[in-house]
Amino acid sequence: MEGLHLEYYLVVSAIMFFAGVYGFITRRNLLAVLISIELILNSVDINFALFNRFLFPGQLEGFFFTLFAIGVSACEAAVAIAIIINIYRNIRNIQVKNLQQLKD
Amino acid sequence: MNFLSLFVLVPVLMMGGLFLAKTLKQIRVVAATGASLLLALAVGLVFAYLGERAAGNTAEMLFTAKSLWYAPLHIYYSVGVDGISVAMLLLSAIIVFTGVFASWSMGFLEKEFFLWFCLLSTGVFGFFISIDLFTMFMYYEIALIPMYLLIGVWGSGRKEYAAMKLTLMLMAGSALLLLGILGIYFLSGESSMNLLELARAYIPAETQYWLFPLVFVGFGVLGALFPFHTWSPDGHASAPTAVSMLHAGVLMKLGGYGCFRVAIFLMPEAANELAWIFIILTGISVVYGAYSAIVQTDLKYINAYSSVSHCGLVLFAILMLNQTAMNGAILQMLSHGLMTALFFALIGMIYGRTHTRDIRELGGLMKVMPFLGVCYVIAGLASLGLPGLSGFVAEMKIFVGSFMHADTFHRVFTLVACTSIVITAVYILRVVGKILYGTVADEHHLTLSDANWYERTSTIVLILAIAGIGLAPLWLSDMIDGSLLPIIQNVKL
Amino acid sequence: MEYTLLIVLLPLLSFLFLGLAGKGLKPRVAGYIGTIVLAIAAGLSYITAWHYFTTAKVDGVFEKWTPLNFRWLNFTEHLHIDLGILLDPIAVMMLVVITTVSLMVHLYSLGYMHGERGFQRYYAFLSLFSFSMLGLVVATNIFQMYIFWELVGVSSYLLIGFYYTKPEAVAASKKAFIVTRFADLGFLIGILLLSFYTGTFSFERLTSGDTSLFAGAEGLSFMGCSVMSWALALIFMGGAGKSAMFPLHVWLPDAMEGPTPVSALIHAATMVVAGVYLVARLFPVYYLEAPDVLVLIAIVGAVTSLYAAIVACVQTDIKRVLAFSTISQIGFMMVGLGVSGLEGHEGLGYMASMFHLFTHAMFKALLFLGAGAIIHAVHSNEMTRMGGLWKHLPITHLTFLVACLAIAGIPPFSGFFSKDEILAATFHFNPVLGAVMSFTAGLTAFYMFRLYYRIFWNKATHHDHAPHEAPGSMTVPLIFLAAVTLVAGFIPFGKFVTSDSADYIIHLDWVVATISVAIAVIAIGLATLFYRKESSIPDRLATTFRGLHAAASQRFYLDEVYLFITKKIIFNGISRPVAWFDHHVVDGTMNGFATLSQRLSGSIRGFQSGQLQQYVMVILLGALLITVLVVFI
Amino acid sequence: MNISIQETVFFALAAVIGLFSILTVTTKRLLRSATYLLFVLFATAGIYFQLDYAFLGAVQLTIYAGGIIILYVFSILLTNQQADEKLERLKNSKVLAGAVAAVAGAGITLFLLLAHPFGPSRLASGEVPVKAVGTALMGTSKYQYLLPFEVISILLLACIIGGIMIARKR
Repeated sequence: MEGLHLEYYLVVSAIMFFAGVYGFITRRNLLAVLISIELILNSVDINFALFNRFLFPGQLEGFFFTLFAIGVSACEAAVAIAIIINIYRNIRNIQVKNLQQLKD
Repeated sequence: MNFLSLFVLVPVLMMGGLFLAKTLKQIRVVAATGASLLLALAVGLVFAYLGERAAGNTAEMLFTAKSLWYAPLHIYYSVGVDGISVAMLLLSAIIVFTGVFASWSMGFLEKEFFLWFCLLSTGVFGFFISIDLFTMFMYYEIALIPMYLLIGVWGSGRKEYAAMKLTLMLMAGSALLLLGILGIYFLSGESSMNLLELARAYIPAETQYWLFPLVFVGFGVLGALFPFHTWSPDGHASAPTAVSMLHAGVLMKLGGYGCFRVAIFLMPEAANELAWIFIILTGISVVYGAYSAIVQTDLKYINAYSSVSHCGLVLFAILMLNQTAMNGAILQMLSHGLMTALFFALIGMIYGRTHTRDIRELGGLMKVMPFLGVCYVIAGLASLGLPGLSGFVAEMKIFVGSFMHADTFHRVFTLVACTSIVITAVYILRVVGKILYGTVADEHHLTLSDANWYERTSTIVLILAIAGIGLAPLWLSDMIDGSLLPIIQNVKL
Repeated sequence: MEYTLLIVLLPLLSFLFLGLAGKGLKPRVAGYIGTIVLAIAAGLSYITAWHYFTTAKVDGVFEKWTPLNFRWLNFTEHLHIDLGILLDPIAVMMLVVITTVSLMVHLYSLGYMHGERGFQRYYAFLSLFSFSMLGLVVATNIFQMYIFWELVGVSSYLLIGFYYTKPEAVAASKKAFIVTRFADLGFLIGILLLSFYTGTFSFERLTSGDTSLFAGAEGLSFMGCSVMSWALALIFMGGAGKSAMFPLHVWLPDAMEGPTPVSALIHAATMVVAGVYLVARLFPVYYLEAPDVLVLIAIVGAVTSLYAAIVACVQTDIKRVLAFSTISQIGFMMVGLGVSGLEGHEGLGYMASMFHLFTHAMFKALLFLGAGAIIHAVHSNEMTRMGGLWKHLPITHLTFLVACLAIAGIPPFSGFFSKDEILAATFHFNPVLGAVMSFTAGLTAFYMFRLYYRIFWNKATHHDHAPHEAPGSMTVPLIFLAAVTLVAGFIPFGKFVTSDSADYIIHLDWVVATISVAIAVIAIGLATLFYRKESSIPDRLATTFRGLHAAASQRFYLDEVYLFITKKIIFNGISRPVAWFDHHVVDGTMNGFATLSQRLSGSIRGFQSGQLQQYVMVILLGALLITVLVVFI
Repeated sequence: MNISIQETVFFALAAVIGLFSILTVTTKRLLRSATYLLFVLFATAGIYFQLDYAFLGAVQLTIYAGGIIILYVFSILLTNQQADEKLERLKNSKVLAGAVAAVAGAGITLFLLLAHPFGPSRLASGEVPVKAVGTALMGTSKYQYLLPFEVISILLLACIIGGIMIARKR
């Protein structure tokens, strides 16, 4: 356990986070975008747990934050997917670039 | 309550009256009454002014009054007139009067038309009576806005394009102008917007050098300064008759008057130094407008380009900075205002009957509508500078005055400008020959009627005014001369 | 002398009355009103002339009278346009000439224009013209002259275009106005230059011989000529335009589209000599300040005169022949002025020129009115439709013959005296010029008699109904003018009108007189040979000199040159490109600005795309930027 | 060099997370993307276990890996006619822009992370007892989370209702 510093974990989560960001920006399918968001959320969850465990081992704030975040992301995924399915039903397509009706 | 404020008040009251008016007849009565009242006021003002001067009142501005309306910037509603503004007010009143009669049978939305028309008049009259820089600017804007709607709604042809173009270009001009005005206000060191006080203040020469072009171009856009004139042909061609009349007749004069009242009066050093640039531009305007007019086929375009040429002459003369030429410039404003209004009125009447303005489709109208034909010839002769009509007086004053300039450069440009009298003759006679003489081009035109009473009223009033200036110019030119002195003295610093 | 004002004002009133109320009047009444007014004016002019010339001379010269002069428009304190009346010998002479010819024309038109549509308008225009022309000759200053000069131009325009439904008439009126307007530009610039250096418009001051007035222009020159020469040459250009001097003469032949009496009044007797009058008016200035311009005037006059005479020989339209003859005769007058001196005996040319102006006005008006009577009778302008008319139109024939003899320079008709003196002055000035002018005089005799024979003799043409003599209102003016032409030569003109207002005793130069009469007689003889009877000689000559004949009958292609300049150069070469430039470049730039700002706003609008991903991207980059800024700076 | 078992596990998890995160966002097929995400989630759970947050790991596995991914897979199958349909190719410039933004962001973040001194950071040992977690969830005093727990539950309820409302056929 000696060698495993906080930074090791943070690097992993950072990579995950920016992979999510990349996906968010470049993906054109709504579901793919949503998957990228899951990556981002996940990396943040890890960070909460990490900081709790490494820096404030006696407490549980980070732990609970992660717990709740997982719950919230579950909600988010459920609602988002519901919306996506609804859109798909209306326009038979879930490409971002085709979703212009709201704009104009 | 100052008697000058009536000029603004009457149009406002007219708007109130129009608002209440229900039937077409009531609308016409309100419009005609108001316009006649304005004309009477203007004539009264001329006599009152001459009376005051004869009684020995030598103040720069007469009938002054002021009241503060925005203290932080020292903006006053302050009014007053000198000979020049009196002349311009008279011109505006005549044209508003005749404009009302020229738009007697608009056909649709008369009430709204006259409402905007009155707002426009308010702006115009307010501009000429103001001696506060900002109030003047405000009235200027008031005069511009209705134009957009008047052209856009009641116009013909590519009216939306023309209205948009006109408004945008004039607005761009007034943006420059606003910059200039604020510059003058803040940099003169005189915390006042009053023209007379500002004229006494000293604006440093370096500041003048960049303020002068701003103000001059700002007003120049409205005065059809080359190359900012292109709104004018499209705008005039698309506007309804009365609006063309008011626009070419009065609104373009706002530009000339502003250049003169604000740019030259307040910034004499810069005017002396930078005049040459604008003399070149206006010199081009004069000749260029005339040449462009030769090949046009739409009556209104011909007249619009001729306006570019004639208004160019106004700015040209103003920049000569001597009394004779400036006097000529003011006379030219009057003269051009009257005759171009006459032209547009007549074109509107012809168009109303034949439904075309293309000179290739017209011909022999003299036989069909002799009254309009004769009036058109008179307008044409006035435009090409026939002695006895107003154009000649103004042009001769300008040419002689400009030629007296000590500088050879200016004299050479005067000669260039002189050539416009020949080109003017060419395009005027071309049109007259094509549309009035010869055989009737379209047999449907044979059954058309001549002018009716309201059309006759408006044309006759205009012709009388044109001939009046042309036959007895001395009183007018003397009235203007008296008021030019302060400006000339300022310029000759 | 205040009544002279009436001479000018009466026609104006008549014009206003007929112009405004004419429609309500019976045509005949309108005609009578115009004619009576003109008769009064003519009467007043005769009284004026009598009064003026019988008043004793002061120091041997006629005084200049200024019965009226008021300020009309100020330029500066010293420079102002006055309107007034200046009477001096030439002005008085012109008053007489104008009112006489005008009265004759008014009278004649009662018959000639009878039944024409727009009769009232016609008389209104005639009155307007008379007013302007009278105002022109009594002008006290050069600017007043310019004012009336323009008015004359407009009346001429209106009268040429009287038959406004005829396209040729409209085109001709336009051409006349524009060509003269172009010349007037020169006049105006000349005035500007002149007044700039002298500070005055007044004829009295300009012609006073006071050279200090011109001190300002001393030593200034432009392109090798002094400024004063330029000014005066430009003023002459104005005169050349009105007087149809080569190459500004192109409008005059076309102006014949107007009614014939108008041609007689305006384009033969009065308006076209305005240029001569202008030069005569400013003669002392020309002589003292710019003698080189006088030479120019003489040369232009000679060239014009010769050119017009040649062209006149081959025209077939009788009015055109007369028009070219007018141009030629005015050339004579110009030459007379050009070769003249100022003082005493030197002033022969001036005197002769004025004399010729006077006599020419009479006999040329007579010719035109005669031509009018002929056209009235045969309803055509073409010589080919005439011939053998002498027995149908006896009065016209006789009066026409008188006029022809006068213009050919056969004594004792008036033309002989005046033309002979011009020739004498020219020979005195330069023999070559004199020879040219003598030759021209010969040509004149030739083409006039060609005209005469082809109208009245030659082969008779068949007419549907026999031509008959004109009514009394038309023949009376003819007889009157013929009488004047017969006796005018014996007027001791040198007593009245001379360059220095002092007496000039005319004594004929017998050598010159003999030669010129001989030439005239030979020319007439030739014309008789060619045209008295039907003959093949003219045709043969025409074929022999085919090129020359064709060129002359096409007026040496000058009209084509003008057409080229106006159509190709001004219209297509300048105006169209300018309009194109305006539409595409200037307007295009403005529209370009509009498009540009539209594009710009379009691209700014792109940032607000509503695309979440793009927003995120930008937010991310922004956050990174801020981080970098906070951390590293 | 002595590599403990802990380290070995960590590096294995790190490798899985890094590799599959990137594959998730770069693969062309949507279904594969979801599968890679599943692997990443499993690895994350592994990290939680390593941190001795066994409960968290369990939750991660059940909710995320078990629930959400299933949801994704279903919706992918529902919305795509062919589940393995390739994703539309993007313009290179956009991909490049995204990549640059991501790499730059990652670079800066990593730089900051590594440059920042976190102080004495040792991985504390000892399992967090589920009983402690339970009490903390059920209490209302300081460091106890009943209120957030209830809020989350209401949120979940709202989501369920909302999801049904939105997705139901009209």
